[in-house]
Amino acid sequence: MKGFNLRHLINQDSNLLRLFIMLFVVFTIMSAVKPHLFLKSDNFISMAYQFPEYGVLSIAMMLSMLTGGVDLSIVGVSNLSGILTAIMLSKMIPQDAAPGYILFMIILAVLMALAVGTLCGLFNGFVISKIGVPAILATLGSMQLFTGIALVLTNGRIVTGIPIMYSNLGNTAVWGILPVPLILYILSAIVISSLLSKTSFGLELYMMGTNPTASRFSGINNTKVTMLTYMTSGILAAVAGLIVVARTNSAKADFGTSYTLQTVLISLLGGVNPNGGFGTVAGVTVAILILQFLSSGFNMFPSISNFIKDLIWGLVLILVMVFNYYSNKYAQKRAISKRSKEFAQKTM
Amino acid sequence: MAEIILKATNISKAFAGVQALKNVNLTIHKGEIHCLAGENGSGKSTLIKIISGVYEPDEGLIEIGGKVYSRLTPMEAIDRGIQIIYQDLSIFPNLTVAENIALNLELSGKRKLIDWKRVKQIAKEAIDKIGFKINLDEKVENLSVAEKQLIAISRALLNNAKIIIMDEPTTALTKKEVAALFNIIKNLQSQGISILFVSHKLDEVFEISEKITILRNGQNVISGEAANFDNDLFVYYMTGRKFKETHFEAESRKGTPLLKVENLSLKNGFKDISFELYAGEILGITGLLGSGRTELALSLFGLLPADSGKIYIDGNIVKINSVQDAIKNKMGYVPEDRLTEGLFMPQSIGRNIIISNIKELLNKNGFMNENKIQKCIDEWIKKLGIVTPSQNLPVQTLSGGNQQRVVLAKWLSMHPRILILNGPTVGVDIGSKYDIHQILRNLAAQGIGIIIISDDIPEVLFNCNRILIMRKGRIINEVMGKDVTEEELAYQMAAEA
Amino acid sequence: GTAKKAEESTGQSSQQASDQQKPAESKKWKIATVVKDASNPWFVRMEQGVKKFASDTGLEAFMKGPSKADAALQVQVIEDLIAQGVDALCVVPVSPEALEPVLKKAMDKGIVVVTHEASNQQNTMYDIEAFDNNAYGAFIMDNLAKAMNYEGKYVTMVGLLTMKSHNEWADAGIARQKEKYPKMELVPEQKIESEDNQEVAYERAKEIMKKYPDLKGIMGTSSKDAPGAAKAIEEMGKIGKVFTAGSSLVSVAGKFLESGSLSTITFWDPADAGYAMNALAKLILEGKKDQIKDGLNLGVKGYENLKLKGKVLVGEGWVAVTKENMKDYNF
Amino acid sequence: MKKLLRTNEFYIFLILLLLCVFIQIQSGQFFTRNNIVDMLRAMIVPGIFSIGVLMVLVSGGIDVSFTAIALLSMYAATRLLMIWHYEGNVILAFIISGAIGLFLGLINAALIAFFDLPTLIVTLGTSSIFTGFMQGVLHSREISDIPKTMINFSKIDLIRVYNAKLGISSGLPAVFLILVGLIIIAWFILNYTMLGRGIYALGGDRIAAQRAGFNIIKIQFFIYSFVGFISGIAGMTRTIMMANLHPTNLMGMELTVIASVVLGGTRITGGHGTITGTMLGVALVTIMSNSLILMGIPTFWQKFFTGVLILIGTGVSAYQSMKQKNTLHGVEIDEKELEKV
Ligand SMILES: Nc1ncnc2c1ncn2[C@@H]1O[C@H](COP(=O)(O)OP(=O)(O)OP(=O)(O)O)[C@@H](O)[C@H]1O
Ligand SMILES: Nc1ncnc2c1ncn2[C@@H]1O[C@H](COP(=O)(O)OP(=O)(O)OP(=O)(O)O)[C@@H](O)[C@H]1O
Ligand SMILES: [Mg+2]
Ligand SMILES: [Mg+2]
Repeated sequence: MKGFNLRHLINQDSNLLRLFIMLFVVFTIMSAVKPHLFLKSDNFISMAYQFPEYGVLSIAMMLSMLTGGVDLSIVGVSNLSGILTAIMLSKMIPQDAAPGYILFMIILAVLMALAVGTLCGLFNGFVISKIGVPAILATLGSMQLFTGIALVLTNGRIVTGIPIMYSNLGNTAVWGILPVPLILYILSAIVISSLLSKTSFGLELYMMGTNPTASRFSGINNTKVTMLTYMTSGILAAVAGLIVVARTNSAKADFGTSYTLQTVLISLLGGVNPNGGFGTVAGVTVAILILQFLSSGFNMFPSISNFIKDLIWGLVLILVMVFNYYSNKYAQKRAISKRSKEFAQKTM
Repeated sequence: MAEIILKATNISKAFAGVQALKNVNLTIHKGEIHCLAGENGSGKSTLIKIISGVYEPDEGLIEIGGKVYSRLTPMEAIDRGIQIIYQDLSIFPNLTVAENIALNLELSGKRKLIDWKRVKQIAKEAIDKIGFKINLDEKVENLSVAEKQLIAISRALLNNAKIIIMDEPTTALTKKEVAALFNIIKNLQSQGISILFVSHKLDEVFEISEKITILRNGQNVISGEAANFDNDLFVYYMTGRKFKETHFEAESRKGTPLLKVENLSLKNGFKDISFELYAGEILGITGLLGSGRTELALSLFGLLPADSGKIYIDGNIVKINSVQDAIKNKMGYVPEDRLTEGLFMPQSIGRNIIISNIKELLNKNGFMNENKIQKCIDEWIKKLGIVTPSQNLPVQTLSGGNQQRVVLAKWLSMHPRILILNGPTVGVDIGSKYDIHQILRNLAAQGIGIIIISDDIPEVLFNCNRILIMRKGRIINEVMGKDVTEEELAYQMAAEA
Repeated sequence: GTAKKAEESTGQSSQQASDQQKPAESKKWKIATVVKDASNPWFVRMEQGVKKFASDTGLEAFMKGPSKADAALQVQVIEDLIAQGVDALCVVPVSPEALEPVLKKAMDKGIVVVTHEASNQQNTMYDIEAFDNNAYGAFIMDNLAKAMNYEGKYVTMVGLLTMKSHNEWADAGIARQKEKYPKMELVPEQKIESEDNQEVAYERAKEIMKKYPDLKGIMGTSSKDAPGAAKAIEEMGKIGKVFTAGSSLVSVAGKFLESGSLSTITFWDPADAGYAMNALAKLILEGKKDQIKDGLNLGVKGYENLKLKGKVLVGEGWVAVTKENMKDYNF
Repeated sequence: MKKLLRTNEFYIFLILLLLCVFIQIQSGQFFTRNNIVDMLRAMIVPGIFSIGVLMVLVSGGIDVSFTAIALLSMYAATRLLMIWHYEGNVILAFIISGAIGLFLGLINAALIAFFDLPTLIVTLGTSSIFTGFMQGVLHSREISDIPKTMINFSKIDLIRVYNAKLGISSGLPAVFLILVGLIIIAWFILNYTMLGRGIYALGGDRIAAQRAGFNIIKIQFFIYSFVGFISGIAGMTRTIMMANLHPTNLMGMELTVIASVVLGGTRITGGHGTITGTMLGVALVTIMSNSLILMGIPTFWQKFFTGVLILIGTGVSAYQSMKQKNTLHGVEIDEKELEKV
């Protein structure tokens, strides 16, 4: 497990270290100001229920941003696959079905949701890499398309009547402390981070995101990498959709629309380079935690409106970036003075 | 002695972790043609950037026309008559030829508005000066490297320049164009303009320069009249080493050719190309810009699949419609422009080396094998002598020569049987160039078939046992490297049919 | 009033097992009102009711809501409030179904849950409705029909196709027309989406009036629909030829009532609803559940004689405002 | 002619024309004076925004904060006028809103130019800050009784056309002139000033621009403060057009505007883009989204069709330019059989 050695990770990426510091600062402030509320285990379990759905979406967003693109359709994909799951679970299970049958149908519905996510992602990848539409436009269009299909399927109504067995998944915690959505987040994070750091696909993705021309000249199949990336993003969006269905016991065409820009924000804070090529699941995860601590922390102040949260969140993003700027400068200066000393000794 | 027009004294400059210049001096007189030489990373470009105000020196003074500066802004430098032609040309791909030529002049003239007529007028006069014809409304991104270079040169000639600095101005020019450029340089000299130029091509240095300043490791080595140098001395000062160029001789060709090409044609690229490449050979393909040589290379490597014709490897017909096909057939390609096509500049040296070979470095379960990867990277950094403190540094921290070695390492790490190199030593210093040539010869000796595409005539002459000459999209002749002279080769490349 | 409050609290706190060790007089229930979207003037108005309740009773009553009407965000706000251990939640769900799991969690933890605008909510103790949705939709239609002189083509407008109450009102309105106004005719578009945005409502109204030059009525449901349509009617010179009626507030729609481009608006006062929810929550916290039956009086206008149907308490209807009586309302 | 076929604008124009003809066939209502005026009216606000977006994209950046700037400056300006009980000329409303927008744009500019931060990060961050400030600190709310002077101005029409057949009249509000004015100014700046060419140069090659002597910091300051200013104006324009202030309705529009500009041929990677193309892109998106009912697309299918149209619109031009890029025209082949030398 040397890949998950924290020290190793932090050394690799000074941005991650700064994010950890930021997380620690937020944590300390919140704990100091509201110790009896923030430090309660209930609070942490509650947060563990909350962030997985947009956490998984953030990882999806990060993937598309690694290619140098963006995927604005993730929420659309998530709702579309959620709706299809919900329709299947509510319409195709008779009232008196045996638990075994229900379980079978749930597994089937989950597989179908993942298949829908895969198809949507492949569609995005195709439009971007084969037709050459810029990602921001392609996914803006497909977002409307997917949401449109969801609307047509439901006539805008909410889909309910999902078996308790399924919605329990979204609202129970294993051993009382590990909510199922959290487990799904951790699984997605581990899978994607191994995909990125341990497979040739990951390496090819990072390289293509850095310089698509050089990657073509190096024998990377840009089309394939792009398709696979958006496909993975689509699958993750479907996973998020499955979590939302379980969490809300329903599905609707417009759940979570505010997550789109939020996930971009998280990715950027997490150190993903908007031009592609750089970014890690670890960074994004810490960014998610910072957001969740801030968000839950602020809900502890009745007098602070949720809008202040937006303000603080923007400030955090910009402060971290400005801090990065200065610490890079400082690191550079330090390196120079060290080198010139060595140089002076050498030439003496 | 003519008046001193530029004097840089005790210039020092450090970058993150690198002392690029240490107490460097440079003096240029009026109307002098001065060559700045040194290996890759010796500090030439940095010195130029300081003189032109792009970088601020850590220490030292710059004196221009009697005025002393501890730092210059680019605008001041331009105002004082310093014009620079950068190696990367610094032109705007999205603007037209006319704008690219005229904008700087208009900027330094502090103009706020644009008079398009005037812009075109200026541009037209400028290109007429070097006798170069081009559509002034064409976007520069649609032009070839040589055309871009000519644009950069015409632009520099425009401003009321006292000194024109050229960082490797001839890398992408043909012999003929170089000769034309030298004429222009001499013409400028006669008008009292000084020229400072960087070049790695020995013959050019001696043909044109009057004075030579050599840097090594960011420090002055020597500065003096060109007449006091000869080739060997010059190379020795630069590198501290001595080289001897010999002709490359391949083992006798036998058996089936490694690669055989029959009647390959591509619209607007090349026509009826046929040749054979045997294992252990270094085959040169030379021709002027626009002769189709690069298109042919791209086509062989699957980037521009040919319209018709056949390709055989080991006597078996193969289809190469993509780079993946080429790699499957164990071909490697070192591209013309390493910055955009060859390298992932902000990524680590290690990643750059393994990227084309990654499929070979996986475990059985499909994950990357860290040990194998580490070994592979270490092996090639060592074999090719890439100078770096760590493989984790971005490639952009390397000098040109070392960057080119990384490109080579990328392809060699996949153990190619056929290696195609397009301009393998463009912008690489003499020492590195020699080293790269030795590497190629060793590879050939190990049975790899190598194709060098280059218009650097000595390069193909000495390093290729056989040379194909291309003109207007066709192969017009085949010669043996040891049987021709540089002049003959140059004549055949250029002669009008 | 402090003494009385203290007395009340002492009386009830014994029922809250977890609070027994606390000194009785410091017991101040924490009641959170969670709305759809805190920036909407509708809920800004509701907050006044909540504040009034807080100052009337001295309890810690406050309002929270996501910055956008998004069910997923609302769930998160409620999660946080549960974690903080509020005593009661008064919720106006973006989507009742989507909140079922989280409200169930709240009730499992012993938190009192009261809802509003969610007559089908399962996991709530009581739901308060200002009125019956079907009756309200029918009433809007009655107003529109009267303005149209009971004849001509009309269309309905909803905020979003995904907004439940809007769609219910529109459907009820259509049903009413079919039943009572045979000379009126619904155009094939049936429902138009205004995205709960006055400018979109305006653009859509213009478009539909171009498509059906003989269109005579636009029934609005979202508070942006009727004013948007009224502006289109005004600008296109169709006052007196095309009519609109729908939900809105005087502060938004007043000038259109005045100009005659808007016939009637209907609404209920969100402040009263907010107050009523909190009062009901307090009643439950006090353990006075036995008082909750037909005829319950929460001491707020319109909620003085509630009808109980299952878990749903239905109030006394709505307010209809026309040019004549608009002066009486300042919000 | 050949050159025309190579321009992006040509294809967008073609698609636009096809769309209009399709709407005309479907409804018989497209090419009426009424409808044209309505479409022009609907283009005003996105049109103004798109000018700023064009400049940012050409310079190689991206700005997603312009709607937040528009809302905050419009809200603050209107509130100020209300506090002052201002009754004078409406120009002041625009000036204040524009000035606040300019100030907010300067914040973006400073962060971008001095700290060299990626533009997407900066503007996403400030966008969040600006809306948070407006809603959390200023407690923004919908205002219907905006100052009289603004209401009065909203009633001034430039043109009013009457369609006797439909009995409908449509007006083009005076604020249309703001759009026209800004188009002319931006067109002039981009094409006839050094500053404008600097914006293109910056987007084409940043380092080359620096070396050529362009003051990158100044140019960036200009771009982002100009966008701020324009956004302030757009916000006020919108409020005046609706004669009603809504503090959040513009949110989410940023993506649509960016999409229209990119649809108009502006490259998201910088360096390329024209005012003509941009306006065509805005027209395409505006007409499409305001004609779904006329086209007879059922309400439930409208989102779906919007998606399809965006994908077709972008797909056609993207495919064209990809094909163009992939054709060779470098080598002049000697077609005769050559005798060997
Ligand atoms: N911007 C920079 N940041 C960090 N290091 C730099 C930078 N520019 C130059 N260097 C370092 O300074 C040293 C001198 O570089 P310089 O570009 O001047 O070499 P050069 O003589 O031009 O070499 P070449 O022959 O390759 O052109 C090199 O070691 C290089 O790595
Ligand atoms: N912005 C930069 N950051 C880091 N290193 C840089 C930067 N710019 C240049 N260098 C380094 O400076 C050195 C010289 O770069 P330059 O572009 O001048 O090429 P060069 O030295 O002229 O190369 P050659 O002589 O081989 O053509 C290289 O090591 C390069 O990596
Ligand atoms: Mg150099
Ligand atoms: Mg160089």
